[in-house]
Amino acid sequence: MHIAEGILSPTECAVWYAAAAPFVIHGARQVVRQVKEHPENRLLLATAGAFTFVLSAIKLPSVSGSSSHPTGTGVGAVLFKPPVMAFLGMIVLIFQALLLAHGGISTLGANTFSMAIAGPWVGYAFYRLTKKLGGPDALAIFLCMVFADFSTYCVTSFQLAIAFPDPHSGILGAAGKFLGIFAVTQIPLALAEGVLGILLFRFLARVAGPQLRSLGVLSGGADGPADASMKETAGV
Amino acid sequence: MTITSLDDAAWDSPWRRRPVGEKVALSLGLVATALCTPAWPGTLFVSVAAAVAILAFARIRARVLWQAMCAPLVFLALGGVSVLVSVGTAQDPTAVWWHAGILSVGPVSARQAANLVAHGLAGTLALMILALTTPMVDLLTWMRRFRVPDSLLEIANLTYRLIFVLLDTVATAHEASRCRLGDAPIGRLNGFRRRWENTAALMGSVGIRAWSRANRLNDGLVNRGFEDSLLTLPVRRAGSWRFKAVTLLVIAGSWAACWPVAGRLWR
Amino acid sequence: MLARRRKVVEMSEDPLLGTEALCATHPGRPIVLQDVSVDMRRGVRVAILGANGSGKTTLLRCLSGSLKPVSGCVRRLGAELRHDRRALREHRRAVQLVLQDPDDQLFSADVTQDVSFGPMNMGLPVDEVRDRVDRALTLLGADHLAERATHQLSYGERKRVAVAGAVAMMPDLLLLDEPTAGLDPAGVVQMMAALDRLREAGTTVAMATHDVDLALEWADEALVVVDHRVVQGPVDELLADADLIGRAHLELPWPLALARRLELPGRPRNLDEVVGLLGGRRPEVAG
Amino acid sequence: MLARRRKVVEMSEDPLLGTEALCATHPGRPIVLQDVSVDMRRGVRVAILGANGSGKTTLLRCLSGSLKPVSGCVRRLGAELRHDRRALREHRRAVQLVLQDPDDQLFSADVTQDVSFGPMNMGLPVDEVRDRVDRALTLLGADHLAERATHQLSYGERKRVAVAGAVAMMPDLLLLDEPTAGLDPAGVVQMMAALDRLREAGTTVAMATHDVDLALEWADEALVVVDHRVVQGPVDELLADADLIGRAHLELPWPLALARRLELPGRPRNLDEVVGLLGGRRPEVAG
Ligand SMILES: Nc1ncnc2c1ncn2[C@@H]1O[C@H](COP(=O)(O)OP(=O)(O)OP(=O)(O)O)[C@@H](O)[C@H]1O
Ligand SMILES: Nc1ncnc2c1ncn2[C@@H]1O[C@H](COP(=O)(O)OP(=O)(O)OP(=O)(O)O)[C@@H](O)[C@H]1O
Ligand SMILES: [Mg+2]
Ligand SMILES: [Mg+2]
Repeated sequence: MHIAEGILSPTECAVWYAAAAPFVIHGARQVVRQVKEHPENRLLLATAGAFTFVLSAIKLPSVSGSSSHPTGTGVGAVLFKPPVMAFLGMIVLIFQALLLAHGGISTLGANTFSMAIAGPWVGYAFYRLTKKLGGPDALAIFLCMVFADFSTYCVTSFQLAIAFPDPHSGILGAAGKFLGIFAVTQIPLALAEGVLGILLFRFLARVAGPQLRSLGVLSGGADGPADASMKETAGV
Repeated sequence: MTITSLDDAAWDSPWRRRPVGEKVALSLGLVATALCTPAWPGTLFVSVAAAVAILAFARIRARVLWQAMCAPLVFLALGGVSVLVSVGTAQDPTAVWWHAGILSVGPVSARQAANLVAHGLAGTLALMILALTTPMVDLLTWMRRFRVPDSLLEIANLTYRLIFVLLDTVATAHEASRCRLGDAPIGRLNGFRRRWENTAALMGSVGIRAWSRANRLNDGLVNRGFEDSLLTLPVRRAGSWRFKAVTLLVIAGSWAACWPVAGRLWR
Repeated sequence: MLARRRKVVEMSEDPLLGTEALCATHPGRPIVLQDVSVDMRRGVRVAILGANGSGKTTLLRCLSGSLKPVSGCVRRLGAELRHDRRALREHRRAVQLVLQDPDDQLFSADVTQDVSFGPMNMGLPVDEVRDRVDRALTLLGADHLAERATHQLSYGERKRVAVAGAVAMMPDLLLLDEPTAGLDPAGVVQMMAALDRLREAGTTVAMATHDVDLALEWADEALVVVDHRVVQGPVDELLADADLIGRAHLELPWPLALARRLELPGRPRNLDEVVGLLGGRRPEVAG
Repeated sequence: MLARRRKVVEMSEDPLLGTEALCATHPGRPIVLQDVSVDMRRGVRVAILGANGSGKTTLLRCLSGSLKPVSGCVRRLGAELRHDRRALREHRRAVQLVLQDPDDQLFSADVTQDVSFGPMNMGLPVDEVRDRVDRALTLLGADHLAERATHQLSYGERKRVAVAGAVAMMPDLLLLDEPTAGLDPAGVVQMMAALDRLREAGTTVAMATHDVDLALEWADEALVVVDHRVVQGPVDELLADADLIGRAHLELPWPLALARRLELPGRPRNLDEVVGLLGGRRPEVAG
């Protein structure tokens, strides 16, 4: 769910850019550092970005026949940690704006904030929390995906509500409207992505178990920083 | 629209060889005009200017533009409807045109909805000037001059190239899966459960292939002398004063023309 | 009109799969195949030849039902293929396509699981699936691989497993996109032997290839894709047609080239036939 | 001992590149190449042959410096290659490797930019780079592609651009991994013509290939990778060795197979030589 070009007022655009900037700059710093230490990480990060983009070419199965696409911010958060995702997410959003006409440049700040910052951070928080409480991997991943999508959807609805408050019931009423309208597609999508996440990680655990363990995604392995483990997997 | 049709149009467009800065100025200048001027008549001027630039000067086929606009139009329609219908009890029931229960449509919400659609349409059209004439990579190369760290631009550049490689992989893997009934397994609810598993397997295997592809591309680049930056030849482009002048004229004109009609310059 | 009629009559004999005035392309591209009418009959080995980018893969994708033609149609056993889910499911049980790169179609961690992917989707009982997997692997001469992890296989082994995955669905017609590309010469011989076994087991095989020598030796008929159209005919006849192979970016296979240079009568297809033609004069040579 | 000595003396004549007792493998795998000593001399066309997974690509990667041997070494112009950044940079100016899959080395969105990558890394002035890019594309017969988007190219075109990227670095030695795989027959002829032009321009070329007919026709020498070792020798001699080609999963190229069957004297390498050998008897045949 991307806010289209042009519909936020200049002030709001500026505010959301300002809100997103620290996260993106932080992420970009980390990326620059990682790449300086390991030039080959460039390729892996680019692949992650491309993969996130390309996910929108994969249709999710549905009973009804309507089509929806996974957003994949949850997967990214687990595999690459939220700061890196803030940067990668913004790149992907620029690509989506210019290659698919989804979203826009003036609304890039707002979209980055909801999709590349709020989503990954909230999803990742749920993931860590579940793991800390001793929950199973599958649950952690399910909650991560669901809440990454869910928070994105809520933040977007509020961003729109602030821009277009209801004449009678104000911002809260408008938020209710947007939440209601988008719920039709976004809640099933969030749940679907949660399920898909479990299946995906189960598949990966069978096919690429050791790599995932070294990334610290599956239990029973070292919980190293993303860059170190990326190097390890690069050698496999 | 396929996932690459905007990009294909951009590569084939006659404006491809124009300096990126000129196209960015025109496109983002119009976006800013659409954002800041009063919806009436600012967005109309912007929409017309953008459409003329795209269809008449950059010679993009109308079909491509229409396909590109489909997704944003759906969003604008949804957004427009949700803004148009307001909820809650109005203080003054005569001030609304229509109401049913807590839902109502009145002049305020109608103006808001019209604003949303007009701004959105004009903004998206203006952005499409850039999207339909400038391949992403040109833009990224151009951004070097703003002292964006090279490694970030290089990641973006590689992302662009890998998107196409991965799209191919996704398409073929998807097809291979369909050939073996991966999308239509037999079982309850059209094999609902297996379909989900098959989708996960597809995503997973594409992910793993993407990973190994990244490693192989890295090897390939190291072979060619890659150490720490991905330097390539700068592209030569000839600027045009006429283009710059027209850009300035169009933007300033749209802005100025708002004064007599709307009585103000800001939205 | 008359020619068309004759075609229909001929097809009704045993047209396992065919196309009728098929036009096909990819989204946003100019036309790739135009007005293509070909047919594949039971038991007839077909080689699909043509330049890079001429549309061999596109034709195979239309035939397998995964690409919907712009106009015209694909016919299986005389009946037009519709592109709805039910019809496609039926079609795919009968016609299987194996793509060029085995990595595109190996989805599972181990070989048995992967070969079982199709039969499981067909909703067969587990015992039947197990049986089919075994038979498919045996036919391809790959039973020793059953327990191995997919990512540990060599390229040639992955290729055989990919074919086994299609064979396990027991199709009437197996379409292969460059099944020998990237294989070492011994691997090519093995793959061709496997295809022969398959044929004996009742599966008709068609393949796209760039190897004209192989096509001449193996195939009965050729489909040559050239200038958006497809020419169908006996493989030795088409491959001896200098004009056609020039336009299709092919080369003369060596037995035909040799026969032409030596002005031998007939169209030898392989080493044995060349030797046969030259045979009378062997003692002289040895002398 | 004596044989070894002779080898060293021979190498000192003009050993462009060679290995000495090289052992190589990939992390976590058993040994791939063991005790390999080969050399490539200026102007000598070398074909590298062997089964799938035998280690052809591994050998090429060692030679290009991108894989560090476990023991033994690579020697360029007699000097041992060290694997530090400076030495490798030097090495890569002289020796360029082109991988099999062009998508593994094309990273840039447009062709000119991509071909310019190597020369730019060498720190050449922009005009010189532009010049080299033009010349490389011309040599490969790909100048019409200069302005195109990489991802819009066909497979054959991408392959040529990948080779151009290496040629633009003007190496002394160009190593190619299966440069003709996946190309249509006319594309193969073009690629070989481009390699001939390169050779005339002074670049020595070596390539790994599965096509024994092509190797016999094109190469002067062959390196056959078999059982972790590499046998070096004249291509017609090695490819006529039934024991060796059996162990290496190769097949007899057709001119040699025909010569053997007809018990012709000598080892013809291509159609012309076969015709030449059979030539005396042509009138008879025509009669
Ligand atoms: N997914 C696709 N999207 C757009 N165009 C495509 C796609 N696949 C193929 N094409 C185009 O369709 C044409 C035919 O391609 P196709 O793959 O059928 O050729 P081919 O004969 O199989 O070539 P090759 O011998 O290289 O495998 C080419 O011009 C190609 O660029
Ligand atoms: N990156 C890698 N990691 C681990 N093992 C590898 C890697 N690359 C190759 N191998 C293994 O090394 C061996 C030699 O592989 P190599 O690619 O050199 O063979 P090849 O002769 O080029 O085969 P082909 O003809 O199929 O290209 C194989 O057993 C292969 O499985
Ligand atoms: Mg093909
Ligand atoms: Mg190899």
